[in-house]
Amino acid sequence: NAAELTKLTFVQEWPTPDGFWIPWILGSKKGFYAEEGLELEIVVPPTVADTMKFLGTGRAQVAFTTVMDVIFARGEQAPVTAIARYGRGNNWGIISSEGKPLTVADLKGKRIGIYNDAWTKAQLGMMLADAKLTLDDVEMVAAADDTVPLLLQNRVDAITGITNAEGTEMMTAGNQKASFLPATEHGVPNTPIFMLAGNDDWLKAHPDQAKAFLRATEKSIRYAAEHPAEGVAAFHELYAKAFDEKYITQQWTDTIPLFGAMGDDLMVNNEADWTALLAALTKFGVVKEVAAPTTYFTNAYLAK
Amino acid sequence: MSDRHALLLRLVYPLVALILVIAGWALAVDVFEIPRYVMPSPMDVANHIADDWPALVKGFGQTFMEFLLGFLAGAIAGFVFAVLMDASRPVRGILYPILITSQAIPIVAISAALTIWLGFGLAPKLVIVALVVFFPVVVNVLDGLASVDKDIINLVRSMGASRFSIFRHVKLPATYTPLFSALKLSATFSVTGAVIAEWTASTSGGIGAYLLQANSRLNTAGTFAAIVFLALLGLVSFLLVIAAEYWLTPWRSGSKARRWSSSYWKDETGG
Amino acid sequence: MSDRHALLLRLVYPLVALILVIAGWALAVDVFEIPRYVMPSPMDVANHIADDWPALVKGFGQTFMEFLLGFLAGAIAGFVFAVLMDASRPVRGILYPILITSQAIPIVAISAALTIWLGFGLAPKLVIVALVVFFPVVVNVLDGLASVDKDIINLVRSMGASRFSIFRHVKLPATYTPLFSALKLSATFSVTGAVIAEWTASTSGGIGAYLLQANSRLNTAGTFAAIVFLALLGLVSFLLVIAAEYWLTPWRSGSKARRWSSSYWKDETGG
Amino acid sequence: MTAAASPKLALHAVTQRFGETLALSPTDLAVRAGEFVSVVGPSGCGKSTMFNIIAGVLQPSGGRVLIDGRDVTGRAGEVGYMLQKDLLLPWRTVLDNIVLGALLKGKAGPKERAEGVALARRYGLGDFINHYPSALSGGMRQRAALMRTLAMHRDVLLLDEPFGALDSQTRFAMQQWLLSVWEREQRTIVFVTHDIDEAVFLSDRVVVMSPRPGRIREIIEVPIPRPRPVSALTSPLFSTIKQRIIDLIYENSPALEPAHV
Amino acid sequence: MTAAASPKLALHAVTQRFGETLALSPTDLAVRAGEFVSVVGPSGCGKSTMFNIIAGVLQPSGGRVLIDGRDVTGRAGEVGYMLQKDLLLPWRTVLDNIVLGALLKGKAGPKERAEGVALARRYGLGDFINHYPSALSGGMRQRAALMRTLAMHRDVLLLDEPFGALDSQTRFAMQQWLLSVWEREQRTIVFVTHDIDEAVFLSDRVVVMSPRPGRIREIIEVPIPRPRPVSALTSPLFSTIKQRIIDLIYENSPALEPAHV
Ligand SMILES: Nc1ncnc2c1ncn2[C@@H]1O[C@H](COP(=O)(O)OP(=O)(O)OP(=O)(O)O)[C@@H](O)[C@H]1O
Ligand SMILES: Nc1ncnc2c1ncn2[C@@H]1O[C@H](COP(=O)(O)OP(=O)(O)OP(=O)(O)O)[C@@H](O)[C@H]1O
Ligand SMILES: [Mg+2]
Ligand SMILES: [Mg+2]
Repeated sequence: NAAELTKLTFVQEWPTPDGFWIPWILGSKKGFYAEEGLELEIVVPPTVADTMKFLGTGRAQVAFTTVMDVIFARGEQAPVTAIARYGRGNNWGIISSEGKPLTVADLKGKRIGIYNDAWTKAQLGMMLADAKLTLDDVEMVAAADDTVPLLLQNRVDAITGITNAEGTEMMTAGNQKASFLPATEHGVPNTPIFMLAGNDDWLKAHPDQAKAFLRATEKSIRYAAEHPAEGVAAFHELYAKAFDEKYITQQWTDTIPLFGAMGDDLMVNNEADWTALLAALTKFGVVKEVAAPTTYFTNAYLAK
Repeated sequence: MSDRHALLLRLVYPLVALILVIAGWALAVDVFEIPRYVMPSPMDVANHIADDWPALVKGFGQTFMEFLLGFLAGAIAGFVFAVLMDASRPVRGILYPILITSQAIPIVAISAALTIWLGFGLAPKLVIVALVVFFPVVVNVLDGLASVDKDIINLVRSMGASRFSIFRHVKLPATYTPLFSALKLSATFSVTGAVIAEWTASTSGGIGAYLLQANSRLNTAGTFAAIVFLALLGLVSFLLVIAAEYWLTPWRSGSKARRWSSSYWKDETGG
Repeated sequence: MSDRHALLLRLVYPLVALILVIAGWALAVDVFEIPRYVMPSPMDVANHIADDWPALVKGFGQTFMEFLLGFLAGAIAGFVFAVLMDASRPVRGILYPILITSQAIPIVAISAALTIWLGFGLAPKLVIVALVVFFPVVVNVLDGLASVDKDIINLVRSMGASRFSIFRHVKLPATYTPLFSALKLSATFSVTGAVIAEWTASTSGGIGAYLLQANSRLNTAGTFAAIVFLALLGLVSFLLVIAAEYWLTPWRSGSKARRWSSSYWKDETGG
Repeated sequence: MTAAASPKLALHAVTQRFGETLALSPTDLAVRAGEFVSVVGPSGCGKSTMFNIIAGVLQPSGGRVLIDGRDVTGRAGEVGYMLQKDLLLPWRTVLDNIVLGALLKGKAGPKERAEGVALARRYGLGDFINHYPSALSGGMRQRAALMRTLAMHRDVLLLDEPFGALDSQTRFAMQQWLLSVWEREQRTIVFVTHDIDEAVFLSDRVVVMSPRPGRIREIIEVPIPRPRPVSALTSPLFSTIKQRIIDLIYENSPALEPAHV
Repeated sequence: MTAAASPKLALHAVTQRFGETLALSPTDLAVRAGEFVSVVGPSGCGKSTMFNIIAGVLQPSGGRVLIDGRDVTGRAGEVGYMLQKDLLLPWRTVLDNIVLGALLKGKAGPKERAEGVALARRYGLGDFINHYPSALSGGMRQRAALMRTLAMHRDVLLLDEPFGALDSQTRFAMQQWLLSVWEREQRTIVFVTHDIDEAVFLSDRVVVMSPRPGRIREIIEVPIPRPRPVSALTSPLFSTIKQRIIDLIYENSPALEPAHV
């Protein structure tokens, strides 16, 4: 009956597998997608920006991505829309070594390891503004793959990142509980970072598949949150020992709380979040012009 | 005796090289107290390889196939291109600058476009590996074609040879030597091409994907295990090119045609 | 007359190439209705370049400097290495397999470690660019050193030349031709090396960093503007190598010593 | 012109211009079947140009080339042609090089190969048919090149300085061998050389050419009886003929200053 | 041994073994100052080996080499040495190639260069001093190589088949030129060649060697008065000497079969 399954290409947010992916990996294994008549083809993009290219051109029907990528893609007229959120709030911020907490004002003149993605400079700018600083007041070191070793080797004073990736890594590789300076406490709206998005043409043509995809995904998230060990095992089965088992386990453990209470609104996008984010982006000149908040997302494919 | 000795030396040197590299590596990790997340010790890597043997071997097979098909495609395409460019001065004059500047464009910058056009399958990966081999092959084969002695061409023309026959018997074989030197130079390097190709948009896991995954989250033992397999792959590909050269250009390695080749004359009269 | 004509053709072909590439690109975007976020039209890119001219030019300068210093360092290191390897059979036997397999290791895999050791300054970038040039230079210079006619060595020995003098006057100049063919092959390619180096961990913005940033915002016009500048950089580096070859090996491009060179004999007696 | 009424090879007013320069002014020549004719003359007098025209590789500016009375002007493949460089294909065995004429036409079957083998055996390369040319000495290579020319089965052979690159001793042996081949195979040979000894020793007639513009200056008969022993090289008749040719060549040429070599 | 009591160059029982083979059996030779001696003999008879020993590039297995009575065995830089290949450095101008001996010692100053220029002018390369060797014809290159040998200021010149690669006419001009140089510069020349005509035409004495093991078979005087005109080449005395040498070389050698060329 595998032949009857509809294949969906699901493109990920960046080139390397992450613990975040455990829900759809486990869900595929448990047959949650097959129950909905779907089969997921999980594809990784060459760079973070290519996710939206694949989605926009219809090479992929659905994507795991970030809110900023959706906004930039829409700015370039790519036909993509956010169809669900992944996580509840913003756990991005500045990470420094254990025992060396920093305030925003401390950052002046410091060297900070960053990534060259859409999101980092936007939020860093907002945070620095909180202490009347600008991006020119810090020295940014952009790394291609990982900033954590730079911090562990004291090559930088701080790095940007999220608690359940860089934070986790500080723990597993550096054996330390990193000091974390949350962005949300310094002028950055507390809105979700990660999104599930769909290709507009496909959404219009196959609303049922979209709904089925989200139903299966929601079921997967709930199941994976309840059975973390099973999730980690499924991840390992797929990606062998290219990963550090300790890290993935820790990452998924760190990720589960970010979904908050597993209520009915687990994946529902909320207009207020988008309005706040777009307002901040406009204020800091990250994007030139924005459309109405509701044009970026839809909850039409989520179960009511 | 002296031949045996030479062969032995040929095997001894790479072995010594291997031992030196491993010893130097172990020593460096030890003496400079390099942390594990920067560089693992040889033992760490050996353990990781033993642990994850099936996945690594499967990845090796996958990457090897990508390398092989892409390498062949690139070599053939480069060869055909060079022949076409050789046939016409304007074509050569126009394509040459394009080829040269194209080398400065990082493959990663165009890999998304490639995937969008060619899908997530093998095709874009082969194209990327092929691109690595393409340029040196074109340059060297062009050189080879241009260096054919005009007198030989005149001679075979005087024997009534057609244009095609001249190409087949004189020009074509003259390209083999430069062709193989291009292939040798790019053999190991196109393994890197295969790795980059796997980063392009991979659904399936070769060694390149393995490396990226391990590297992304500081699994340095995994990263170095992948590097070891890539080095092995590089060596294998280099040896494959050497072997192909040995078989396809017998006149360069021996003084006599090989017994089973079509051009070997077997004496039926038993002279 | 014919010389002028040839020079004109030399300039005409690249121009035609440029026009063809731009026309083909514009046509492709138009006919296949490629969306802007996958590939911009030439006009979009031209507009972007005009808009962001100062940043691009600054980036170009930065990347060009990295390329130039790294390229020189790699060429010199490769040259010295080859000379050392040529001097001793065991050294050659041991280093050769290491060099070959090292080519299969993707630079990205070691770039992070390089940054940790060498910091964020110019050093790791130069090392990465240098690594790209190193291998072809070693291989070709070794070839050149090995191909020196034994009779010439005997002759200069019979003239009472010292070992150093033989190296300086006979062996060294014999490496120039293969050296430059290696440099030509790797000139444009090492621009890619500079880009990868900038991606690894950079504080200052070269064109590679520019490309990455533009790419991350789905700003394809910016990405392609960076690619245009990289292609330009590739062309410039290739032409630089050609020019260096012209100046350093005058015997290959002309039949007479240049008037201002030290080996030119100026006739004071006015014969 | 001492040729018979129906010459094997005839040139009628063959002319060649390269732009402004007249490389070969209208030239007539007739060669009898089975004759051995040498062509000598200073560098640039048009010897190779004449050969290229006869071989059909070069279309003359004017005039006609006849073989057995047929007009073959500008037609390749009618004569056997061999140059100073042996031009063996390094990627082919000696046997394949010998049967190259057939190979080029795609019809080098067992019959042609067997014939090539027989040729190689007869003329002392029997042990080398499966070797590549790189394994051969200069003399052996030159012989293989001549066999390639013989295996084309053309009545007329044009040999352009075939032994120019050989040292004197090898050259001497090759001359002996060429004479034996010529006698056995009954071919017509036209032979270019810079070596006057060689020209006189080998030929029935020696064509002396002079340059600017290239033309035939005189044709000299060599009435030394065959077979010619080594001692013929030092006979008075030989010396007389040689002196005559040297005079013809150096007579009008400017005094040989080293600077113009 | 017709040499004077105090020879310029003397070999005493010089011997060379390569492993099992005796390349040169104990050899004695004495050459007078200002003499022109040629060495002929089949390939492999040890001519180049002998030269390498005299030039000090090869240490003999036994025996001594004396120049003006001084023992110079195994010492390089005592004689001028020139081979068949011109071996000019392509990356040096003709002038630099001529003064190479000084260049190699790091003392090619204006004086040495001016002298090189004078040499080039005197012998017909004055217009080419700033050219690279690739711009020169074969004959000109050979002359430049000889000037390089002359500029070393050695009394004894060893020339190993210097004209072997030239065509007959160029060769003839080069021989004339070499004789004029020799007469003017008063050097002692030992000259290897395969061409018997050349050996006889140039030399005061001809050393005939034979192989397996390499040794001197006979030394023949050439009493033809100098200067020798071209016509000397066809004189009866010339023919007699030539015939004698040919006999010596071919006498004991097996009949020249083509297969063994
Ligand atoms: N393709 C060509 N284009 C222009 N000039 C040519 C060409 N081929 C030959 N020539 C000229 O024609 C003249 C005769 O040349 P050719 O090669 O026939 O002389 P040759 O007698 O064979 O000389 P050599 O003894 O040096 O081989 C020369 O002046 C040469 O420069
Ligand atoms: N380096 C060497 N090792 C071993 N054998 C050698 C070496 N050099 C020369 N021979 C041998 O010594 C003998 C004499 O060689 P040599 O080169 O002196 O001969 P030649 O008279 O100069 O010959 P040709 O006329 O071919 O130049 C030959 O049999 C040769 O094979
Ligand atoms: Mg000619
Ligand atoms: Mg010799």
